[in-house]
Amino acid sequence: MAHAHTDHSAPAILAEVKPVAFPRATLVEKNRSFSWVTEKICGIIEGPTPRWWWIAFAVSGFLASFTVAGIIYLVSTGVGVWGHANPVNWAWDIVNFVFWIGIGHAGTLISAILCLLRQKWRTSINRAAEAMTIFAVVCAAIFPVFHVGRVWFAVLPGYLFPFPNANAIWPNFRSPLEWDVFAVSTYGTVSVLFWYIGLIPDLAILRDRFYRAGDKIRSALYGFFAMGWRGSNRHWSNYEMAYLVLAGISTPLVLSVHTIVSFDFAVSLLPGWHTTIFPPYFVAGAIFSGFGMVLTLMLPLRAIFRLEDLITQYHIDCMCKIILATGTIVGYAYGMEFFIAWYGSNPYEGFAFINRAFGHYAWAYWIMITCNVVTPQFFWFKRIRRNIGLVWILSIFVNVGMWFERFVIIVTSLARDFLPSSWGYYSPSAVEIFTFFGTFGVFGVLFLLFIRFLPIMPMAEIKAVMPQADVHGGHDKH
Amino acid sequence: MSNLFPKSANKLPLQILIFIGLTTGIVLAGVTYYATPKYTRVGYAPTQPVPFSHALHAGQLGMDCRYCHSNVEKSGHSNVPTAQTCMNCHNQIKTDSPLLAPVRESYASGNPVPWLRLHQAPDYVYFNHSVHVARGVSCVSCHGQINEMDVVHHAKPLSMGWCLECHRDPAKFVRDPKLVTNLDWKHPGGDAGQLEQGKKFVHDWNIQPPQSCSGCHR
Amino acid sequence: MSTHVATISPASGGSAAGSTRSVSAAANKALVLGLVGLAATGLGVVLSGKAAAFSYLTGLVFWVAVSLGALFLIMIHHVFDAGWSTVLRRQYENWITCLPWLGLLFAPLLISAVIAPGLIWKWTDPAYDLSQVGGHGTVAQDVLWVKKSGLLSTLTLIIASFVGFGGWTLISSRLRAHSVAQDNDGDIAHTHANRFWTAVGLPFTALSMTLCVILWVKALDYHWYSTMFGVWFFAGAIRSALSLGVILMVWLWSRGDYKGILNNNHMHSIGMLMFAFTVFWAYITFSQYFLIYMANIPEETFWYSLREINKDGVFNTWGYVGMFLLFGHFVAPFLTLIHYPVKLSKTWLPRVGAFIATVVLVDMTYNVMPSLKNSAGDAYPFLSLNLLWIATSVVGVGGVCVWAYLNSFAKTKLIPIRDPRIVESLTYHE
Amino acid sequence: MAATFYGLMARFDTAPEIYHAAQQVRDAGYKNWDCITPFPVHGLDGAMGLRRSNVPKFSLLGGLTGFTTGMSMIWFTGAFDYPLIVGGKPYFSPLFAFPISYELTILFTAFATIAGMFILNWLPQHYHPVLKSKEILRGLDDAFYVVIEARDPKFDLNRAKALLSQAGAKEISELEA
Repeated sequence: MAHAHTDHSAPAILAEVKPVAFPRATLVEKNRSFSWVTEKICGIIEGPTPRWWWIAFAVSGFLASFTVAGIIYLVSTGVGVWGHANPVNWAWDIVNFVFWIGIGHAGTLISAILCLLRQKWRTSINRAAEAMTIFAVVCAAIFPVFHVGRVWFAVLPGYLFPFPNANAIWPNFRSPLEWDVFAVSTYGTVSVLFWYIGLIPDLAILRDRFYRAGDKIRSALYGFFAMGWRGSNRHWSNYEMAYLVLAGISTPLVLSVHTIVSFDFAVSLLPGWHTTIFPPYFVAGAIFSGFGMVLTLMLPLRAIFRLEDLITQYHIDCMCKIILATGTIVGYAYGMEFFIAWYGSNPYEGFAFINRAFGHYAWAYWIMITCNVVTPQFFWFKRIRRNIGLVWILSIFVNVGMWFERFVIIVTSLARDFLPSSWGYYSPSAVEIFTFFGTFGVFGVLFLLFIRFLPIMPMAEIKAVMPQADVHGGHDKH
Repeated sequence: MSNLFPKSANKLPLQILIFIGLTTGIVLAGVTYYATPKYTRVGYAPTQPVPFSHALHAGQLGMDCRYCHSNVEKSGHSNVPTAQTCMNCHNQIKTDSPLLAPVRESYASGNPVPWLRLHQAPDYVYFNHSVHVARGVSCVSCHGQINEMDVVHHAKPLSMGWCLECHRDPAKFVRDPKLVTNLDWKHPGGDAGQLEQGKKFVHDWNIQPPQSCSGCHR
Repeated sequence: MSTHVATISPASGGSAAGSTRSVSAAANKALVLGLVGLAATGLGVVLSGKAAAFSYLTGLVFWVAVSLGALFLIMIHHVFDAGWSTVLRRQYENWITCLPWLGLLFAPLLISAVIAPGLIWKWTDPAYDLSQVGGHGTVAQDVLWVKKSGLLSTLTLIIASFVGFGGWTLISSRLRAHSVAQDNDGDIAHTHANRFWTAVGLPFTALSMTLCVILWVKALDYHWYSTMFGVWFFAGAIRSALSLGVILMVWLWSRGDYKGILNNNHMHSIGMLMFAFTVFWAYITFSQYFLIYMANIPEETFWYSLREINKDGVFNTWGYVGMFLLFGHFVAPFLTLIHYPVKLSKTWLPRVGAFIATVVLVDMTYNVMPSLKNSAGDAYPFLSLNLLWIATSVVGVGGVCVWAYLNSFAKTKLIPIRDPRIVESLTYHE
Repeated sequence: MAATFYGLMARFDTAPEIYHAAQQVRDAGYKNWDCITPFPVHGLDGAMGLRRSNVPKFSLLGGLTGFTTGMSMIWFTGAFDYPLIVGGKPYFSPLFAFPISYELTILFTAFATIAGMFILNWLPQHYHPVLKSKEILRGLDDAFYVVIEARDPKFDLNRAKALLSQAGAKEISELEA
C-alpha cells in the first residue's frame, strides 16, 4: 500500500493517504492458472467439431451463396441488375461498403488504440475483433469491386493501381475514390499482418500440442506458420517492439481509413455531403458500429464456449461505455450538421436536412436516430449493462442504425439534389438485397472457420496481464 | 517441432519467398507484354472475301488512297468503297475474273461486299479521320505501309498509349497535307528535318491535340 | 466545505503552513499583475478601440480554452475511471475555480455589445455599415445575416454566454467540492456524485462550448461556416490544458511538494497525451482545411483566402502565420514529443508545454484577428499594435486565473488523499 | 550422426523465478544465452541486460520510403508523365497527394517493421536445438527456461550447471544441436 512509499524524502501528505475502497475488476476471474488459459483456448480447436458449428456453417454457407449468385448474375448481365438509376447512381453498394468497413474498425481499435492506451482489458477480445476486421474488409471490398460490372477492369493493372499499361495513363490521384483504393488495401494488408504477427506465438503452442498429441500433419501446418517461434526472450523483445510499432501505425491508419471514406462524400459539393465534421464523425460512427458488432459476436461466443472468466462483466461494461461515448459523439455530429445547415444559410443544404428528417426517406432517418442516438443512452444504466441478453439486442440495434446512417447520407442526398427536375426515388432490386444479406453469410463462414481453426484469444497476451505474470510477485518492492 | 522440421527446413521460407517473388514478377511482366493491343492486334490479317491487293493498286499502279476511300478528308468516317468504285475499272479489266465475283454480285444486288474490318476503334473512342488528314497526319502513321501489303494486316497497335505518342508530340509526325497519301515519303532532312518542319506546322496551324479524357471519350 | 478544509490544512505540518503563506503572497502578486494587464488593455480600448477589443477577446478566449480544457480533463478522468491522473486532478480542480472570474471578465464584452454595438460583433448592430470592411450595405441588408438573425443577436449572445459560464461554474464547482469533501470524510458517494456530474457535464459542456465559440469567434465572420469548429476548439482547449498540467506538475515538483509523488510514468503518460492531442489537432485542422480546399466553394474558401492573400492577390503576413501554425502547432511538437526522453524530462516537457500553449494562443489569434478588416476587406497585418493588446490581455486575464488557482491551492490538500484511485496513481507504473 | 552439444536448458516455474535467475546469469557475464518464456515477461529485458530493440529503425526507414514513394509517384504520374487537368486542381499539390502518401507511409512502415522483426530475430527458423528438446512440448504453456549456449566464451559445463541450480532451476537438461 501507500505506506511502502513513505520513505524519508516523501512529503508529509503521503502519510495521510488513505483511499476509500473501490476495487477494480480483475481481467481474468477466479484466479486461473496459465495452463488453464492454454487448455481453455486450445481446447476449442482440439476438441471435436460441435454440432452447432456444422449447423451454423451450413446456414452461413447457404446465406453466402446468395452473394455468390448475386455477383455471378451481376457480372454476366451488367450493373443494371442493381436498382441504380438517375439520379441515384450509387446506393446500396457504397452503403454496404461503408457499413462493412465501419464494422471492421473496432477490431483495429481494440488491437491498436487500446494497446497504446494500455487498456489491458483488450486482451481477451482483440484476436476475435481483429479477425472480424479482416472478414469485414473482405465483405466491404466485394461492393466497390463488383459495382463496376466489368470487374476485370477493377483488377487489371493500371486501372486502380499505377502500373505501366497500354493506355499510357495513370489513375486519377485527385479522386477520393482512388484514395479509397489505397486506404482500404493498406488497411486490409496491415490488418492481416497485425493479426498474423499476434498469432505467431499461439500457433507455436498449437504446433507443440499437436505434435505431443501425435497429429503430425496439423503440427506441421501450424508449425509452418509459427515460423519456428520458440518463446525466446530476445525474440519477445523485438516482437513486442514490432507489435507496439504496428499498434502505433494502425491507430492513425484506422482513423485515416474512415476519414478517407468520409472524403468520398465530403469533398464533393452535394448538399448533405460537404461538411467539414465528416472525418471525425465517420470515425466515431465506425467505432460505434464496430463495437456493436464485437458485442453481437462475442456474447454468443462467450456463452457457447463458457468464456465468462476471460470475457468478464468488466469487458462488457467497457464496450458498452465505448458504444455510449461514440454514439453520443455521433449524436453531436448529427446535431452539428443540422445546426450548420441552417447557420450556413445555403438553401440547398437546409433543404437536404429538412428532407432527411421529413422527406420520402424520413423513415430511414428516424430509424437511424433511434438506433444510433437513443439506443446507446440505455448504457448509462448499470442494470442494463449487466443484462447480457439486453446488451446483445441493443448491439444489434446499433448495427442496424449504422447501416441506416450510411443509407440516409448517401441516398437522401442523391435522390434530392439541386435540380427538382432530376429528383428521383431509389429502391433496391432483389439482386442487391440478396447480395447484401449474403455477405453476412460470407462473414459467418469466415468467422466460423476462424473460431474452429485458430485460437480465438491471444494466450500469450492474456497470460501477460494475469497477476502471476508480475515478476515482483505483486508484493515485492522495486 | 524440430523433430518434425529437418534442418533444411530453415531454408524453405527464403525459397518460398524467392519463388513467390519470381512468379509475381513473371506474371506482371507477362500481363504487361501480352495483355496489350500491341500483342493482341498487331499482325491481324484476315482473309477477305475478295483477295484485293493494296500492293498492286496503291503501290504498283500508284492509285491515290482517296480514289477509293473518298470521304477520308471530308468525313469523320473513312469509307470502304462500294462495288461501284471497283466497277469503274473492273467493268473493263478482268471483267470475268472469278475472284471478282463477289464484287459483281454486290454491284448487281446492291448488297455490300462483306469485307472484314481490321482497324476498329472501340465505341467509346471518338475518332475523326478528316481532322487528322487535314492536319497532315499521313495514312502510313496509323495503317503502316499499306502500299506494300498484298494482304492488309494490322500494323500498329492503335492502343490509347500509342495514340498519345502523337497527341503529346505531334511535331514528330505531321507533314504537308499534300503528302499524306504518299506512303513512301520521308522528310528529306531526316528526323531532325521532320521535327523542325513539324514544329512549324504545329505552330502555324495551331495544332493542339487533346490529351484530356473527354478529347476522345466524349 | 472548503472552509472546513482550510482550517485543517495548516495543521498538516509546519512546512505546509509556510508554503501556504508564500502561495498566498504569490496569489496577490498574480492578482496585481492581472489587474495591471487588464488596466493596460482598458487603456488600449480607449486608444485604439476595436483593435484592442478584438485582442481582449483573443486573450480571454485563450484562457477560457485552457480552463475548459482543464474541466474536460477532469470529466474525462472520471468517465474513464482513470487511475494514473489522480495526483494531477486536484491541480485542475484548483484551476477551474477561475471559470466564474472568466465569466465576470467576459461581461465587459457583453456590455460593449449593448452600449457600443458593432464594436466586436458586427451583427450586434444591424445598422453596421459593411462598406467599412469591404462589403456592401448594412448588416440588416445582408441576406446571410437576415437568415441567421435568430441566432446572431445581442440577446442570444448574452443568454448563451450566461448559460455557458453559469453551467461551467456550476459543474466545475460541484466536481471540485465533492473531490475536496472526500478528503475529509472518505465517502465513496463523492466519487459517484462526480461521475453523475460528469455524465451531465460532458454533453452540456460540449454543446454549450460549441455554441459559445461559434458566437464569440466563428461569428466574427458570420458568412463562414464549418461543422468542425467546435471540435477544433476542443482540440486546442485540451492541448493547452495538458500543457498547463505539465507546467503545474513540474512547478510543484521543483517546489518540493510533488517530490515522491510525481514519477516518470506520470510524465510519460501526460507526454503521450500531449502527443496524441497534437496529432488530433492536426487531424481536425487538416481535415477542415482539406475539405474546404478540395470542394473549393467560395462561401468557405474566402475564410482561408483572407488569411493568405489580399484582395489584390498579394500574399499577406497571415499566410506566414498559417505556415507557422502548420509547423509550430504540429510538426515541431510532433517531432519533439515522439522522443521518449523528452516525455520524461522535467526540463523539456514543461518547455514543450509552454510552447504548445503559446501556439494555441497564436491559433486563437489566427482565428480571431483577421476578422478585423480594413475598408478593402483585407485583414490587418499580423505584426501590428494589436499584438501588444493581446499580450496585455493574456497577462491580465491570466493573472486573474493564476490568482484563482493559487487561492484554491492554498485551501485544498495537495492530492486527493481519500480518492479510491490515489494509491494506484502514486504507485503508477506502465 | 554424432549429436553435438548445444547448451544447457534449465526450467523455472514462475515469472519471479526466471526474473531473478536471469539477473544472476546476466551478472555472471554470459553473452550467448536466452530465456524461453510463454509470454513476454515484463521487466525481463532489463534483467537480461538487453538493449532497446532496433525494430523502430527499420520502421522509420520504411515510413520515409513510403511517404517519398507516394509523393513522387503522384508527382510523376500527375504532373510529369501525363499532366491532366481534373476538377480544376493543379497537376500536383501536396494536399491531394497527402492521403495516398500517408497510406503508403503506413503500409511501408508495416512491411519494414515486420521484416525488421523477422531479420533481427533471425526467423523463420523452423529447426532449432531448443525446439528439439522434449521440454519445449510444455514450454510455451506455463514453464520458463534459461538456455545457456556452449559457444559462449565463458561457458563451462559444471560452473554453468552450478549457477543455474543455485538460481533455483527445477530441472536442468542438456541440449544437442
